[in-house]
Amino acid sequence: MSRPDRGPSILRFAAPQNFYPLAGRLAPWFAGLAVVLTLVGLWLGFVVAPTDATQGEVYRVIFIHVPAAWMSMFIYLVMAFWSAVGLVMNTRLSFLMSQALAPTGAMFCVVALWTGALWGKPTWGAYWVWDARLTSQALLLFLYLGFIALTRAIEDPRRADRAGAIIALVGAVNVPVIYFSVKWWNTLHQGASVSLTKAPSMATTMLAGMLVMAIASWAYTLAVVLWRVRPMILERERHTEWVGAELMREALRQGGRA
Amino acid sequence: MQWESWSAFWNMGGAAFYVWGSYCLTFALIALELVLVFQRRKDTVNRLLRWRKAVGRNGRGNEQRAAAGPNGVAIE
Amino acid sequence: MLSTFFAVLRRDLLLAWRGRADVLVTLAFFVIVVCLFPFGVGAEPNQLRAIAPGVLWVAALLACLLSLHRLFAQDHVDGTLEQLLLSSEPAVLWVTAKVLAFWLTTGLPVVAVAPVLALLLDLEQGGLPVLVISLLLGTPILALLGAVGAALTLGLRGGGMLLALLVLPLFVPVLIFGAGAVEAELSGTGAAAHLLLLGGGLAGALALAPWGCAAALRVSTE
Amino acid sequence: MLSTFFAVLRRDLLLAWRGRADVLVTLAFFVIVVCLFPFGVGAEPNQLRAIAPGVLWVAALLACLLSLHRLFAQDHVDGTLEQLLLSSEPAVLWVTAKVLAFWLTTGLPVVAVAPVLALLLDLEQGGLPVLVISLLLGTPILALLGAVGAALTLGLRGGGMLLALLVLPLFVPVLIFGAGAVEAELSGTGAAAHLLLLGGGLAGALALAPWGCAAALRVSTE
Amino acid sequence: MLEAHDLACLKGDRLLFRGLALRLEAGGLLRVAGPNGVGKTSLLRLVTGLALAEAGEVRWRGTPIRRDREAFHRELLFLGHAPALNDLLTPLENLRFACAAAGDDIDEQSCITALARIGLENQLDLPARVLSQGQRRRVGLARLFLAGQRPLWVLDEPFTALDVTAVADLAATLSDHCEAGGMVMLTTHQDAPFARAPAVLDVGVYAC
Amino acid sequence: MLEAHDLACLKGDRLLFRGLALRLEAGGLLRVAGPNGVGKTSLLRLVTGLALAEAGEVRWRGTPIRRDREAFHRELLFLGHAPALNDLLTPLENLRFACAAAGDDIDEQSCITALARIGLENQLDLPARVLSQGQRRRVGLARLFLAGQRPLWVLDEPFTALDVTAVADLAATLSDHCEAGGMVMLTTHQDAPFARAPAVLDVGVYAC
Ligand code: HEM
Ligand SMILES: Nc1ncnc2c1ncn2[C@@H]1O[C@H](COP(=O)(O)OP(=O)(O)OP(=O)(O)O)[C@@H](O)[C@H]1O
Ligand SMILES: Nc1ncnc2c1ncn2[C@@H]1O[C@H](COP(=O)(O)OP(=O)(O)OP(=O)(O)O)[C@@H](O)[C@H]1O
Ligand SMILES: [Mg+2]
Ligand SMILES: [Mg+2]
Repeated sequence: MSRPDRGPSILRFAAPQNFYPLAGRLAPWFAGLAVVLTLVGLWLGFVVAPTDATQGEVYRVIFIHVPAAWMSMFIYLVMAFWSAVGLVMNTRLSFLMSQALAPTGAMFCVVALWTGALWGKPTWGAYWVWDARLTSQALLLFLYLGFIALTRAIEDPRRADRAGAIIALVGAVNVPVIYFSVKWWNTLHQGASVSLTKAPSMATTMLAGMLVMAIASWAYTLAVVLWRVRPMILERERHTEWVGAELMREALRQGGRA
Repeated sequence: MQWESWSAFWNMGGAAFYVWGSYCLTFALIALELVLVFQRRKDTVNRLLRWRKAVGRNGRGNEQRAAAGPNGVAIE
Repeated sequence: MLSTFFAVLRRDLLLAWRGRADVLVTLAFFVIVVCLFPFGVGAEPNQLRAIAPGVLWVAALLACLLSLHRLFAQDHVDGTLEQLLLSSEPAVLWVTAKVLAFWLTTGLPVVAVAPVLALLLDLEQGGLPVLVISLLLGTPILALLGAVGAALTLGLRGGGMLLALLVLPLFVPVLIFGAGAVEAELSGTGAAAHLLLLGGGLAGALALAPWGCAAALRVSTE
Repeated sequence: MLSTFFAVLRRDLLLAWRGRADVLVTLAFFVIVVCLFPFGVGAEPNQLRAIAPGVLWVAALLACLLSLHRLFAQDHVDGTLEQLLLSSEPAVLWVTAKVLAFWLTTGLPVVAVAPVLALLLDLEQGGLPVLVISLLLGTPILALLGAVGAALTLGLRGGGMLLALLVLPLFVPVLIFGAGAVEAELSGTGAAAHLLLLGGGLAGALALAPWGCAAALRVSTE
Repeated sequence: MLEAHDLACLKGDRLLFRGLALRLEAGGLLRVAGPNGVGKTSLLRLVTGLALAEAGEVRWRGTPIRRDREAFHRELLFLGHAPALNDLLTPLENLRFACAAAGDDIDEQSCITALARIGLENQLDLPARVLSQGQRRRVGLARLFLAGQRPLWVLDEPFTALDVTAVADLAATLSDHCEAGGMVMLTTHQDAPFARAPAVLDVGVYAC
Repeated sequence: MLEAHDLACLKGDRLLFRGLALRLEAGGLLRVAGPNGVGKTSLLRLVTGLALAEAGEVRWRGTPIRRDREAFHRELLFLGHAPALNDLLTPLENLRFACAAAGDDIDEQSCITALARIGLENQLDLPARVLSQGQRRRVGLARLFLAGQRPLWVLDEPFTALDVTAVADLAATLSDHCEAGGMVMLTTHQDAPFARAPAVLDVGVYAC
């Protein structure tokens, strides 16, 4: 280790060379958790949960739709949080975390939109209506895409970090504004003609399935983000000795396999 | 148990397209994301290994290149 | 302290005057986009009247969006921005001056012609004052938020379009309240609430955006 | 003879690939403009459906218009254009190659996503094929005519906006026939006449625009 | 006054130089030398605070420049590759704005004198767009005549595009500034007739 | 071979020069001299046919260049102030395209050799955007090594931003080209070690 490990126990992991192995060790556990919970959730959703009285079987989309929608919003908040931490404390790792989160957030956003659209066709008769919640979800996707496009378009990593952090924060300030404005806009024009028809008196099994799936997607996010951030750390820290050692180990592993 | 048979299960009460369309796309996207993540890892490691070989052990340039200068033009 | 502010403001206004063509053409763009609609949508008066506030607001937004890249691009290329960042005065000052000059030369003219175009689209006359006020409150927000985006995308390839992608989601609330104000007025609900919200947004943007923009500029030239 | 053509075509496609962001973001712009409309106009499905063909066509036109400045600007600034004009090959050749590459990287993607957006605006499904065909015929005309405008405004201050002003009047007929084709199809009149006219326009533009563009380039760099 | 320790500069994959140290005292004239692409421009941008060093630190009067940016920039004059001219403005307007933007309050007459001194008396009211390469550079350089109170001048290839007499004049101006206790740090590939031979910092020595 | 009579150049309302005549025979090396802003760049643009003279005419092998543009441009290589580099492309791609665009059919290997000869073998696959000033110029100049069959080279300030060794190399290359029966017309404010002293055309003499 080139740098001495300083500081209290938790902050120690803010140093990339400590975080890197930790991430490597944690990720498989989260991935395993995600698989198990997904299986449980699907079992609850498809086997235990009863057919919905009004919607029939279509409602089973809910077991991914709602967790995906929740995750997509939650991930943006986390992203903005790490960006703020990065800007204030000037820790490179935080920027990396927010950049590693973005693609997954965008992915969940697409999933929520897609499943919502597929769900909308049989229930509302159209794949898309300009409802407040749908619209703000679409705008959230644009916020993600803007963040990703901006950080990709900038070559200099330090500039990319900071520029991305700024736009993530600006976006975060705007998320509630967007949400409420869209909501108001829609109710002004539409009245109640379109609203999310909540499954009446959601059965506890349904709720349980949804919650299990939500935790599963949370675990999945952690796993995939940790996996994604690891090569990013290597890339950034490539001039340090510990990355050199890590790469040698990696080369040996590859050589051994070949 | 809700389902009379497998075919009833796959049919999803007539909503097969919507339900399975949702789940298929979701899992396809997740699979794609995982593939991309691991591919990126492999690419990065290979690229960095190549880079290290080119630049020298510590990322600091080996003696020969340092002496030759950045353009390979010897500096007197 | 304020001398930098006024130096930048004076210069940018002078530049706008020298490059009058630019300012006129932003306006012309606004006019043309509005006039395209009848061609695309068909000239049925009722339909046109119904979509008039929306079309006007969308066109104003696009006109603002498309001149945004001008805000810092030239100064970036010719090295002026570098010099401004090396100034011993705080960057927020001259950033604000630049945004103000930008709004005076693009936002204000758009606000000024909007009523004429509204008449072309046969908007009811009662809506005109609200249209103007909503534009007066809304276009500065667009300029302020857009400045942050312009600063972030400075010198990037695909910059202009990337800028559009970044700021459009931020512009949507402004558009909603702006167009909404006019429609609310026409439908008899009254536009006060919308206008108040726009005013609040403007105050917020004024307080925050210059700082964000200054930070973004420093990041972008680093 | 054709080696210059292919060299330029290959390079421009390579550049587009290197700057993928550019191409994607043009598309994103198209998408965003279409999505803005409901915010401005209101989300009432019937109204949206009625203006859908017009909005889509106007958005395609704007997306094309706004990427036009990319066509020669970079090459002009860095001196490549000068070198191309000093080439011993006729300029029409490489001008055509540049316009073709431009259309492949901006027009074609727009045509490709248009049907999806049409669904968002709830356009009736019968209109989709006509929409796509009209865009396939129309966007190359926009690119060809736009290239002449881009060449004329090269390096002028206020270029981008001046360009808009110059070419929009030329684009209007394309818009009318393009959006008209879809509306005619939906209203049951049949779109054949409109599409034929667009095809004729395309043939004419193909035959004339490259020459005009080459001449304009020579004038602009003099 | 100006010192840097152990500077390293990373560009993309390439570590341009590392362990670079420099020291510039009042009256010093430092020429940053080295072949093309060795990192001279990059070094100047680190020293002025326009870019962030990968390692090491730049100090001005003992304080790291990041710590007290404004104080440092009040005493610095940097002229980079790009001459910071707006094409629509005349040389006079450009110069006045450049001074005002930097925070100097200079009246019009002084600007006119400075431009005349650098040989642009006939181009005072042409738009900068039509100037020749050498004339464009001169407009930028005219600021040197108005920046006597700024001790540290950092110049990137100031002699580019200048004709022989202008090179001699500029060299004399720089020598005078050092004579008066100022500091100059510059890069150039051309020889110029300085009053005293400048100290040379060869970036190539620190190249990786 | 190349001759011009009675050339006049008008910029805005200023007549830069008039009555300018020049003549360049095979093997000739002509240096266009004069102070900044006298009209050297403007003259080169007239000679290459990129701009139109106010009066007078340029002839190549006896024919006015406007008359048979393509034949003239087949034998001409012009490198202006701007190095004609696209920032996204690598030096290699830029060079190959420059050759193809000019109508020369050059294979990749020759381009690599030319770039290596000019000192860019380590920069072959960097985007041109990140190159240093001197490296950018070098990419443009690499075309000289691939344009042996074009007799007339017109170069505007080719030595700008180049380091000392590169200046010497370039001067040698130009001398060789003349030796082999080519023609070179260039502007520069710097002295360069040509094998034979170039003929000098002082534009200042014809200035108005
Ligand atoms: C493209 C279309 C759709 C999008 C973008 C979308 C988006 C969202 C979002 C963002 C949420 C989380 C909001 C929150 O918890 O406050 C959500 C929740 C939900 N959505 Fe959707 N949705 C769509 C279509 C649908 C459809 C068609 C239905 C059913 C008819 C539906 C039913 C639900 C339900 C039941 C919830 C859970 C509500 C709650 O927990 O409060 N969604 N959706
Ligand atoms: N992303 C990158 N990857 C590899 N090398 C890079 C990258 N960015 C810049 N470089 C190299 O960094 C160097 C930048 O040098 P700089 O502009 O400081 O040179 P310089 O000493 O000023 O040269 P000149 O005399 O030509 O002006 C160049 O050699 C360039 O090739
Ligand atoms: N519109 C105009 N009105 C007046 N003078 C003009 C106009 N346009 C250009 N000029 C003058 O014409 C000259 C252009 O000269 P040119 O660029 O050919 O000079 P040069 O000899 O190449 O100089 P350098 O050595 O600086 O490159 C400049 O002196 C410029 O001031
Ligand atoms: Mg340099
Ligand atoms: Mg010149």
